[in-house]
Amino acid sequence: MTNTTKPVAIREFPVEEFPETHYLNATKGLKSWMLTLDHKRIGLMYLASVIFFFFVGGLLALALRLELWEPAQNFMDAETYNRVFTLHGAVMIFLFIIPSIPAALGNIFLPVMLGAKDVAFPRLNLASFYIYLGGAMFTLYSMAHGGIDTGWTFYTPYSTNSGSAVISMTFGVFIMGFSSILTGVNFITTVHKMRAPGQTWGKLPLFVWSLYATGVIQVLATPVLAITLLLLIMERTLGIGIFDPALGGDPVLFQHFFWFYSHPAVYIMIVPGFGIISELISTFSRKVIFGYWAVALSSLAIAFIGFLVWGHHMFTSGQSELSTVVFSFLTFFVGLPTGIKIMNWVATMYRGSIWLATPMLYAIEFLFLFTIGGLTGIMLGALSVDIHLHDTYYVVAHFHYVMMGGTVFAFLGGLHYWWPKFTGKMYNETLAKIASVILFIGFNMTFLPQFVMGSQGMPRRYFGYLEQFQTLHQYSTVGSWILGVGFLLVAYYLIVSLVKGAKAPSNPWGGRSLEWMTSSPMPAHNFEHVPVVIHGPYDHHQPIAEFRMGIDAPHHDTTHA
Amino acid sequence: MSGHHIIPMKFLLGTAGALFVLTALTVAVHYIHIPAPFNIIVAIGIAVLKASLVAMFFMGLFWDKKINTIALMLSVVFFVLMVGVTMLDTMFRDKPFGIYDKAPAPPATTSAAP
Amino acid sequence: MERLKDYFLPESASTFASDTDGLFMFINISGGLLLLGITIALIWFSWKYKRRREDEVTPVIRHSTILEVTWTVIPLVLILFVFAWGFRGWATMRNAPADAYEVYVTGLSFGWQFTYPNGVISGTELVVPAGRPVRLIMQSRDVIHSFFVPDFRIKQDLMPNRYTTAWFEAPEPGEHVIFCTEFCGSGHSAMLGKVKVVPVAEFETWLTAEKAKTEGDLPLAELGRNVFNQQGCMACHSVDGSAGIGPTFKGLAGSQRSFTDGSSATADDNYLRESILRSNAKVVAGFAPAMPSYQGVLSDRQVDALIAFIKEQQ
Amino acid sequence: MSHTDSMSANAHVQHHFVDSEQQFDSAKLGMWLFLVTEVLFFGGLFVAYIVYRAWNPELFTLAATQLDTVMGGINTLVLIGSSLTMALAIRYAQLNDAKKSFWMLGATIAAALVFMVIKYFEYTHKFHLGIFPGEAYTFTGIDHPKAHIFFSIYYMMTGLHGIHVLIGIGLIGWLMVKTKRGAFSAEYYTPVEITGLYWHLVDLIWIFLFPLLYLID
Ligand code: HEA
Ligand code: HEA
Ligand code: HEC
Ligand code: CUA
Ligand SMILES: [Cu+2]
Repeated sequence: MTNTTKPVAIREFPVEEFPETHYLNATKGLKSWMLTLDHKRIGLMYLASVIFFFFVGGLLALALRLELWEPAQNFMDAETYNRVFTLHGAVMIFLFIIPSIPAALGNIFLPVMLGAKDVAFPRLNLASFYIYLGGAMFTLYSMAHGGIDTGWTFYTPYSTNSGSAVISMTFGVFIMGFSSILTGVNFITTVHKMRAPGQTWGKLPLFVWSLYATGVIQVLATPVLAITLLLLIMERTLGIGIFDPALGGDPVLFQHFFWFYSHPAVYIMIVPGFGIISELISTFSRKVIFGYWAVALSSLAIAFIGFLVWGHHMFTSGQSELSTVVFSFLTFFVGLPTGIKIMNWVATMYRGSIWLATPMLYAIEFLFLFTIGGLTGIMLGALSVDIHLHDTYYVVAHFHYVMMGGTVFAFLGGLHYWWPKFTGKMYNETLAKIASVILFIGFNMTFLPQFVMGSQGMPRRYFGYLEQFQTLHQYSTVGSWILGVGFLLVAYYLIVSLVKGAKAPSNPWGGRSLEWMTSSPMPAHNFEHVPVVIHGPYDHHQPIAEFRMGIDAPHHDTTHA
Repeated sequence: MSGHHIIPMKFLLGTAGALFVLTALTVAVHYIHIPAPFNIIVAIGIAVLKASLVAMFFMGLFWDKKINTIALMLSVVFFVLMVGVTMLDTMFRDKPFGIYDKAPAPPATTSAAP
Repeated sequence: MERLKDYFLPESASTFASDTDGLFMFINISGGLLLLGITIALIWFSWKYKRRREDEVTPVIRHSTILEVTWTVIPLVLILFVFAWGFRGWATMRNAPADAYEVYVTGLSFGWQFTYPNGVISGTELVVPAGRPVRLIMQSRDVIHSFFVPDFRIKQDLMPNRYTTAWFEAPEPGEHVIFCTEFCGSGHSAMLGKVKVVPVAEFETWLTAEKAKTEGDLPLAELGRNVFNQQGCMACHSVDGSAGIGPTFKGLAGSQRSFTDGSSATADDNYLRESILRSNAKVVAGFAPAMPSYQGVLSDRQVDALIAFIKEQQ
Repeated sequence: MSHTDSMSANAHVQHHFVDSEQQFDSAKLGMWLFLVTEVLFFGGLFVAYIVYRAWNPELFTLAATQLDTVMGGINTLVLIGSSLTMALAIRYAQLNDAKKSFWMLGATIAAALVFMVIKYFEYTHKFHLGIFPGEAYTFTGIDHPKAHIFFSIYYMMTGLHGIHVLIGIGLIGWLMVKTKRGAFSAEYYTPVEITGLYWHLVDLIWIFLFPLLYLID
């Protein structure tokens, strides 16, 4: 059932006129999927994988929370607990959140938004998917073979001594790094070289801008992770002594290597989310985005500054005092471009025509949650305070607010926004709204208490804890159940929509970027004819027909190509 | 078309010749034993020169689209940042800030283990 | 406001705690105001500009330099202020007064050891004089640990290859928990300790008394009891039959032990010796291999003393 | 050398590109981006190198005496020569001279093999002395507690570089096969061009490795 197909004042493709074949049924059979070069199918396979791993990571999180119901041992022992939180962190970071928006939603929509038929290197794109799967296999293998208990940060010398499956895990992550790099290379090239006629830099949708900035980070930072993990593997197998103090090495150097990647990586996680939010806010306010260039370029600014602040994870590590000060100082500057984005989004809503459909609900929840997450990041950047808060649940709460409240909520927003486009089906709007609210409540219930616990001194990665924290832990655990219910509901109505959802129109939300100008689901080559772009992607004041130049008027095409 | 520039023979041979000469030079300089910081500076200076020759003429950046040069420069810039910022730590570990003028005790020498 | 602060933060028991707390509250409040502003705007706009008709048109407002500058400069001022404040507080933490009393701290998986200038060693319990700055010179014996006393707002990692330092001054007597906050293995969350702040006079007496305990020709079992307390064995082993992180010592000697690898052995002297020196050679069933190795830490006499002490616990 | 009519449907143009120009430019940019990742990948090792050298300058001077400057120097010249032949291979491909292009590729591989053989002798000589990476290090000729770290870094850097050379040999071999089959022409020589870029980068890295490892005094 659907009630979103309201009568809209703008002209669009009638559903009945959609071509019979589209990218989902253009070719059939398992092989046509396994060997596909179509960016949409690859994106879809990525989407299925990341959602699968999100559920794996989520189940591990539920197990964690259950164990923390009581201060002492509950149903798993310390060693299991340590393996569970490590896997939770590693699965969520490397298997879920890093590929989530770029490789899944980005893959499906980036070429469409540019008016291209595909990404620049479709084969690399497919390769990147299989490399990702290969890396995931190693991760699962290490799960089965003893697990790994180092935390997702793999700090030496613990990781060089610990008897767990460190090598297979880090090797898996090493491999996945290449998949991330290939995605980045592909996207940057695509944005540079594959834009449709008229699609100038100033008319790129902000989602594309954000994927571009993300690509830059992926290309510049991920190789360093690769070499770090390679050195770690060598440290374990050969004892090369660069990081292991027992052999004359320096463990703090490892931390530099690791965070040189992993701090910029947090912007690989969030910047694509920013891109989605820009799309949502403009479309559902039916209003041109406020400060287009500010929003577009601040992504690049974040990408750049983000490379200079990694040492804020190491304030207590024994790094030199000089670098501690420099890192703290620079850390705050990431807040400026981020703040600019937030303010521009809010300003976009001013005097808009706001439709609180599910994606917009997620966008608003995102703004609230991410601002909390970001401001607590500022708290952690402040030297004297971070000395107290470092490695406590305050940090845990901070990063769940930015990653779960930020990226995951943006991801959900994007998923709902584009769902009609790539599946061709509508979902149940009422259930979707209910689920969104449940998730919002559950999320805050899970992680707000963690701020308090952390400030009170509850350290992270603790299997057992002092009795005084029990109440707050229990709130948090109950919250995680609410989250679980919320996600089950989401899974339910999305599956229902696939099975018997109403046919989606081409442009259910009144968007202006190119993906809304083609049929739902898109044709195998995205557009029947090469589009010609004359207006910006947020020019809601221009007649919709002018956004369809070249697309539904076949006589237009080749002359412009 | 810039991407399809055919590099003239004289550039290729000239570049190779220059590279051979510079290699010989850097080895020669090694045997002269220039004092401490300058030997590294000279060695790296020559290496950078050689690298630029390769990038410009063998790899054709001299004639190519600017974006490719920008990409290469970007990698160099970020590499330098990585080195520079890491060394803010590794080179200054034992130099605490004495801002409150309470001289910190010298690093302990005896082991804590009994 | 005070109530809020008391709820959020643990007792402030060191001289610099209140400065950290001040900054913490400042960021909370200014951040809270920002968040409030944004939230109000979000809700207000969503309500006020809710779409009422399908063909609504919106004004074209593309940018405003004044606004962009405003919301860059205000945060800029804020962050500079916050940086400066955080820096000041941290600089105090980094610079111990010259007359500070020095204690060596050793972290080991999974326990703490505090060595005093006169050679006294105290396991898990750091006893310090009130009202006097104490400087900790810290080192780890194996992996990285981190010394965290929430009540003091201090935290510092312990490295295996070099010394790191921290200092604090606790004005009032009292007891404060020590956490290990760098993940170090299965016993990480059990790696607890205690700071006991006592009046100066009491501290002096304690120090001399401890010194006496390790000297002279104490009977073996009695020396064993002292070592048991000082080395922190009691953090994991009880003598009353209750299981802790490790098995109890009560009735241990002479009993039949079974191990995680399925084998078993009688707890004779050799077994006890091995368990102490190379504790993870045989791991008792039902327990994690969480015990640190005391090889090179305890003298032969101390090990003998411990064995004698364990044998007494029947 | 402007390209032919942009709408001519050349066989090698993949369906999603408008013309071969776009395809060529994309391939090249893609390759450059990949080279960026290579620079940072090796960059990590260079960081380790620089940090340890700054900590233990005396060690690096001592240890470098164990490296054979002559062999290293010859290898440098060999690689530069191979870069030249690679560039020539591209040039001949652009000039539609498949035969010469083929031989130039062959020469490049030959040089790469010479490089690897020399490396092999360098390595075996060191193994013979007991200079192994990491804990296996047993050499006693260098009186420094961290000598093994220098050689770990040495082996990591030259080893990874060597792997890149091997990969390059594979790629160029594949190009030779394709050239023989007449796959490349002035119209389409993208694979030769981008493999060339890769090969030059391998050379570039060696240009830095050589003075940093062999020429320390
Ligand atoms: C998506 C991921 C993500 C994002 C976006 C961020 C964003 C930020 N993070 Fe976070 N962070 C993590 C993921 C992320 N982080 C993770 C995973 C860890 C822990 C890793 C581990 O140890 O396991 C961590 C840990 C972490 C630490 C280390 C804590 C510790 O271990 O002691 C610090 C310290 O400075 C920090 C700071 C910041 C800052 C300043 C930002 C900034 O980018 C935030 C910017 C946003 C805002 C500031 C809000 C919006 C702005 C305004 C409304 C304008 C007004 C602003 C001002 C007045 C400043 N983070
Ligand atoms: C993208 C990143 C991401 C996400 C989304 C999450 C999501 C969650 N995390 Fe995660 N977390 C991390 C990244 C993330 N985490 C990282 C990096 C660490 C640090 C690890 C380390 O220290 O090394 C960490 C650590 C961490 C800890 C600290 C552990 C410790 O220090 O001891 C805790 C504790 O509460 C926690 C809880 C949760 C919870 C409750 C969720 C919830 O939001 C999860 C919600 C999801 C679900 C509830 C799944 C729904 C699925 C179902 C209901 C399945 C039903 C299916 C069937 C029945 C078939 N996480
Ligand atoms: C951090 C916790 C911890 C500390 C500190 C510790 N132990 Fe243990 N100990 C354990 C654990 C856990 C076991 C069981 C696993 C094993 O056998 O290794 C154990 C086992 C033993 C055993 C074998 C017991 C049996 O049931 O067979 C002996 C004997 C022992 N410890 C002695 C000591 C002595 C003596 C000290 C102090 C000098 C000490 N332990 C300190 C955790 C600890
Ligand atoms: Cu010691 Cu954690
Ligand atoms: Cu960070």
